[in-house]
Amino acid sequence: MELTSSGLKDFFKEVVEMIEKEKDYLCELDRKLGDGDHGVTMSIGWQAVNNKLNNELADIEDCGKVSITVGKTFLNAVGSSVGPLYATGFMRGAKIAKNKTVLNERDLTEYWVAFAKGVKERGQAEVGDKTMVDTLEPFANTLEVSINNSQEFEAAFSDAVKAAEKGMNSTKDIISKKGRSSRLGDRSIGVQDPGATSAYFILSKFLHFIKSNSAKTV
Amino acid sequence: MELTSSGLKDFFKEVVEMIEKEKDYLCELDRKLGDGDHGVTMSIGWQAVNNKLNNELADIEDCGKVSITVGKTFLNAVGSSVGPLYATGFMRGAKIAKNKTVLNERDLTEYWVAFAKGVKERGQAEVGDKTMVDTLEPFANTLEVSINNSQEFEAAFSDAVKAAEKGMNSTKDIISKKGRSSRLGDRSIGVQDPGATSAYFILSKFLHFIKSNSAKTV
Amino acid sequence: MKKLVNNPVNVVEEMVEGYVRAHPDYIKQLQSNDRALVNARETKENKVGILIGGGSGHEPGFLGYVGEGMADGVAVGNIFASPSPDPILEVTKAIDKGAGVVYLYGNYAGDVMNFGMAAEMADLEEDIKVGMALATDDVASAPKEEKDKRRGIAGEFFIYKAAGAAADFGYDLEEVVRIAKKANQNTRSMGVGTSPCYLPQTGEPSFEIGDNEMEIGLGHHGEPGIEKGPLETADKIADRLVNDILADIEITKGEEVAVLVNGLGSTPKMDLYIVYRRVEQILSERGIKIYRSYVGDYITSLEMGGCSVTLMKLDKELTDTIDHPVNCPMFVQK
Amino acid sequence: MKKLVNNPVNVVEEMVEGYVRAHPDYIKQLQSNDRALVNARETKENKVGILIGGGSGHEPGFLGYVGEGMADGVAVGNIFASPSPDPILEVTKAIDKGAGVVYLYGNYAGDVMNFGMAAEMADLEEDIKVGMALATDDVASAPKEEKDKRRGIAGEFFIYKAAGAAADFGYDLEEVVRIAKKANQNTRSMGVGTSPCYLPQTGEPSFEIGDNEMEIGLGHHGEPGIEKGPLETADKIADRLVNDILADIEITKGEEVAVLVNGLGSTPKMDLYIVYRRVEQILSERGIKIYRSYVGDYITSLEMGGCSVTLMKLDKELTDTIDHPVNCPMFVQK
Ligand SMILES: Nc1ncnc2c1ncn2[C@@H]1O[C@H](COP(=O)(O)OP(=O)(O)O)[C@@H](O)[C@H]1O
Ligand SMILES: Nc1ncnc2c1ncn2[C@@H]1O[C@H](COP(=O)(O)OP(=O)(O)O)[C@@H](O)[C@H]1O
Ligand SMILES: [Mg+2]
Ligand SMILES: [Mg+2]
Ligand SMILES: [Mg+2]
Ligand SMILES: [Mg+2]
Repeated sequence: MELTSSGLKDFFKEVVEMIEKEKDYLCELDRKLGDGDHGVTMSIGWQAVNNKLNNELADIEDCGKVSITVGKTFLNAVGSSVGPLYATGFMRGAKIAKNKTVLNERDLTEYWVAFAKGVKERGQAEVGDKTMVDTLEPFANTLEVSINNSQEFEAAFSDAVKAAEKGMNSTKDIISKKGRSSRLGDRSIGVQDPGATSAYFILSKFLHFIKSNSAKTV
Repeated sequence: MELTSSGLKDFFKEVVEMIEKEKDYLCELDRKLGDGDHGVTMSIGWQAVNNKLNNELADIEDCGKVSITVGKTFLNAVGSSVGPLYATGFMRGAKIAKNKTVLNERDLTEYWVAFAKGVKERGQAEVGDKTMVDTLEPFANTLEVSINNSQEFEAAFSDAVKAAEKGMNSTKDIISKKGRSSRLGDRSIGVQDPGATSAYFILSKFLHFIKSNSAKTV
Repeated sequence: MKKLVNNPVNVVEEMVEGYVRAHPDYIKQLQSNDRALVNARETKENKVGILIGGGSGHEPGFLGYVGEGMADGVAVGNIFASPSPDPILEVTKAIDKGAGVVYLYGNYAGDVMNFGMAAEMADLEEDIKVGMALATDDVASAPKEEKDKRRGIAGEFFIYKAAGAAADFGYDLEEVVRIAKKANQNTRSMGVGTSPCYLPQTGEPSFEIGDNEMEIGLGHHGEPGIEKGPLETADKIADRLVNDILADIEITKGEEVAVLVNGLGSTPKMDLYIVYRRVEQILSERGIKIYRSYVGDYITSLEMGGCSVTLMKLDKELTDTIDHPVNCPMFVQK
Repeated sequence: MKKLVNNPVNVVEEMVEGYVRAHPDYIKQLQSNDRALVNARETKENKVGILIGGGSGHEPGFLGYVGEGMADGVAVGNIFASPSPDPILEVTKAIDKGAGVVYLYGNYAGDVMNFGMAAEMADLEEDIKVGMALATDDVASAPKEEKDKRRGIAGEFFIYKAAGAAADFGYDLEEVVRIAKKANQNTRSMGVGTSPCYLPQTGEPSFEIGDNEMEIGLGHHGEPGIEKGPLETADKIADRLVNDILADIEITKGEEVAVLVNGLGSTPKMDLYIVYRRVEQILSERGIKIYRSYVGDYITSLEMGGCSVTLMKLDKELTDTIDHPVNCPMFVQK
């Protein structure tokens, strides 16, 4: 499979919609661990992205340009913790997608691995710190391994999303070590990390997208 | 009957107790018409009076001195609207009681009439303005008339308290013209005036006191 | 109701004690009466003394406004209750420097009686000349024809500012009273309440209000206003308040005003500036110039929710008083 | 939750607009980014620029502290969210007068990343030297051994004050950073929360708390604290806060401190002064001298209930910064 720039933009639009739906749930998780705004922040950021997609980006065909604009727009609209984290992810992805109007399976693998590594580097968090890295690192590791084993992108991405889900779930049972919730100590146990959750939602949205939009993915 | 200075002080102590009991009710009335503090104000004032009664006034036998101290103490402790009003009442009463260790029926009549007139003069309110004057003026008028007719103080005072009660009840149905509640217009209808109520309580407490303490009233 | 207090009966005493200890360079308590506070630096000889006062629970009103450029002393009442004549008289004696003392307070039955009694005593017993100016800025509290029945709310701040400056300029008692009264004549306020405050001693709400309601024109002790209405947006509220004010006092294109958007206690500054934004738009549309703006908690009602808007129409004389620097514990203007 | 707002999505934009219009002599918005505000009067040539910032909802923090003697500019974030690098960079460019810019902010993951990215961009793209000092004053947020993990709360005010004065004294970038860091090293805060605030967009409480509970050591975004406990008297709360602070930093008999009793939003000044009263008693008992006290809403969390106590241990250098006059829209000191 391949993903055109318009496919990439459609995916981002589906993220926009998904975030609106999950907004309250993400806020609820953050209320228990942080300052209760993760859903609001994601919504502000993705609404800004939506605006760009419908305007400046409407005719842009360079997947790199699309991805870097998504990252920067998200960052400028939200700041906060997740702004630099997700923005760095999309900007690292953009390096892979630079000057490409179509992303092939290899590009997409590299894109998402770079995305995950970018977030980790920006936040300096490790697996087990109860952050989105708990979702993203196992996801990226599995994606690389599965691709090397099976060569089939959709199946490999599906494995990776399963690993992401496991990672996300694991945040329930650990004590937070990064971000606002790290001050909670034991009181953070039992609640799933909001960032780990939103990261999982984005990845699983991508899986769903490539499965159901084979028409758009060349 | 006659009232000794220690009888007068006992009466004031019963007012102290009564106010503690009625405090919440008086606040509730004031919440509907004013700023909700009438019971609190009365309590602060009468607690200060109580303190004087148990200390400085413990050995004072001059009913005038007792009454003026009650008025001044009440005023200094509360300020507010009812401070000057009730204080003026007790200070005018004190003029009648000056240098007397015992108050006879004539003194008592004059005392309470001066009390009512003092309040009215201080507040410049008329009957029908929805204030304590609605209680006090009919009370004083009836007391004077009944005394002149029957000569029997307790019966006359009983008539007067009935008139006071009627006056108090009348405040329910009128629009307020004085004090905070005067800004309410029509919205003041239906609620009994807190000051009219506390004034009635004091007068009816005095009636009850002279009825049940004939031992102390010489 | 959750308060950070000890015994609710002692809130005023303990607040005053904390206040005096927090700002010993600014304020001192008179030995004669612990509800009588005066500027820690002596009032200048021959300056007219400015005395303010009223109930507690309106902080920074009123004790927060004692200092250079504003009041010389304050008489502190119980919660939402006028001080008694005693502390008023003690402050009067302490701050009179031969030029007399001006009492500034809001038009409430209790304050009128207590300040009136104190003024009589100052005259008769102490031979001190006393002048008075009452704040009657709340347009919601009585019709236009009966301005002298109106209560004073946040506009008192401008009256303190005007009189405080006039006294500092060295004007005599009559002049200070004239300027204070002019400030009052030129000042109009109106407020909305969204949530009540709770009297410390009763724990009861000062008024009842539905989840989606606001009280239009409420008084700052929780006295009900003109009407209850559905909770509106900040813009609609600002429209209502400013329009009611401008229907009451003529301010024409090109004239200047000072603006105060006052929080009642628990309304965030964020909300106040959002209200201010619309106030400024309306005045701009009408060509009314804003000379200076004050946005914040100037005269509050414990933790009440809501705000008021105040406009003071300026002429040269009042503008000078607005510009005059102030140095009080709770309000400083350079 | 009742707010005086229009569309909740626009609260920050509308607040900033109102703020800039209310105080045009003090503050202006940069054309390049409407979340970038700077002092209306140009920063002096060769003065180190002071840049503050953080999420909105903490007013007067942070935009209220731009002015003479404090910050030269502020980057304004969304509610309780760090500003992005863009407005930080724009302010940096506007206030750099050749001597570099110092960033002052609280130790939050988001702020660390965004200010960090902006600093890199200022260095690489604009060739502007940037120094940083983070507030880590909240003793409740991490053990003593890990002070650099602690978050910044109301103590940021003292850090602004110290750095703002140092820059005004003409010190260079390294000196300003040194003094800001020393201020932070000498500053400890701890707070209690009694009622939550409500995010405008969600309408949800920032934390849950029972009718008779308080949250000890909560953060000023509603982050839970050390423990929930029964609501205590003001004296007991002050005891807890001051004792935890004094267990964390040694302040011996005869040493001097600056004190800040900070309200979180809806706590009346009355309550704050009652808390202050006890703070003063404890310090007096220990022979610690209070050099100057600040009591009021300095860094808030919308309409959150509760307060914090901050002590800054003083030496000659820090005392001079405390004395330095300030003239900001929301804070003036003569
Ligand atoms: N250093 C970090 N590295 C990775 N993720 C982080 C880090 N700090 C915070 N996060 C993520 O950010 C999420 C919180 O995001 P959000 O609520 O939007 O921001 P804020 O904490 O500024 O309110 C956390 O749930 C966590 O997953
Ligand atoms: N001018 C007046 N003359 C007589 N009574 C008055 C006057 N003004 C107020 N009152 C009485 O005072 C009562 C209110 O007292 P209180 O609540 O203690 O004082 P405040 O109004 O200062 O809070 C009213 O119910 C009314 O009876
Ligand atoms: Mg958050
Ligand atoms: Mg009352
Ligand atoms: Mg009252
Ligand atoms: Mg946040």
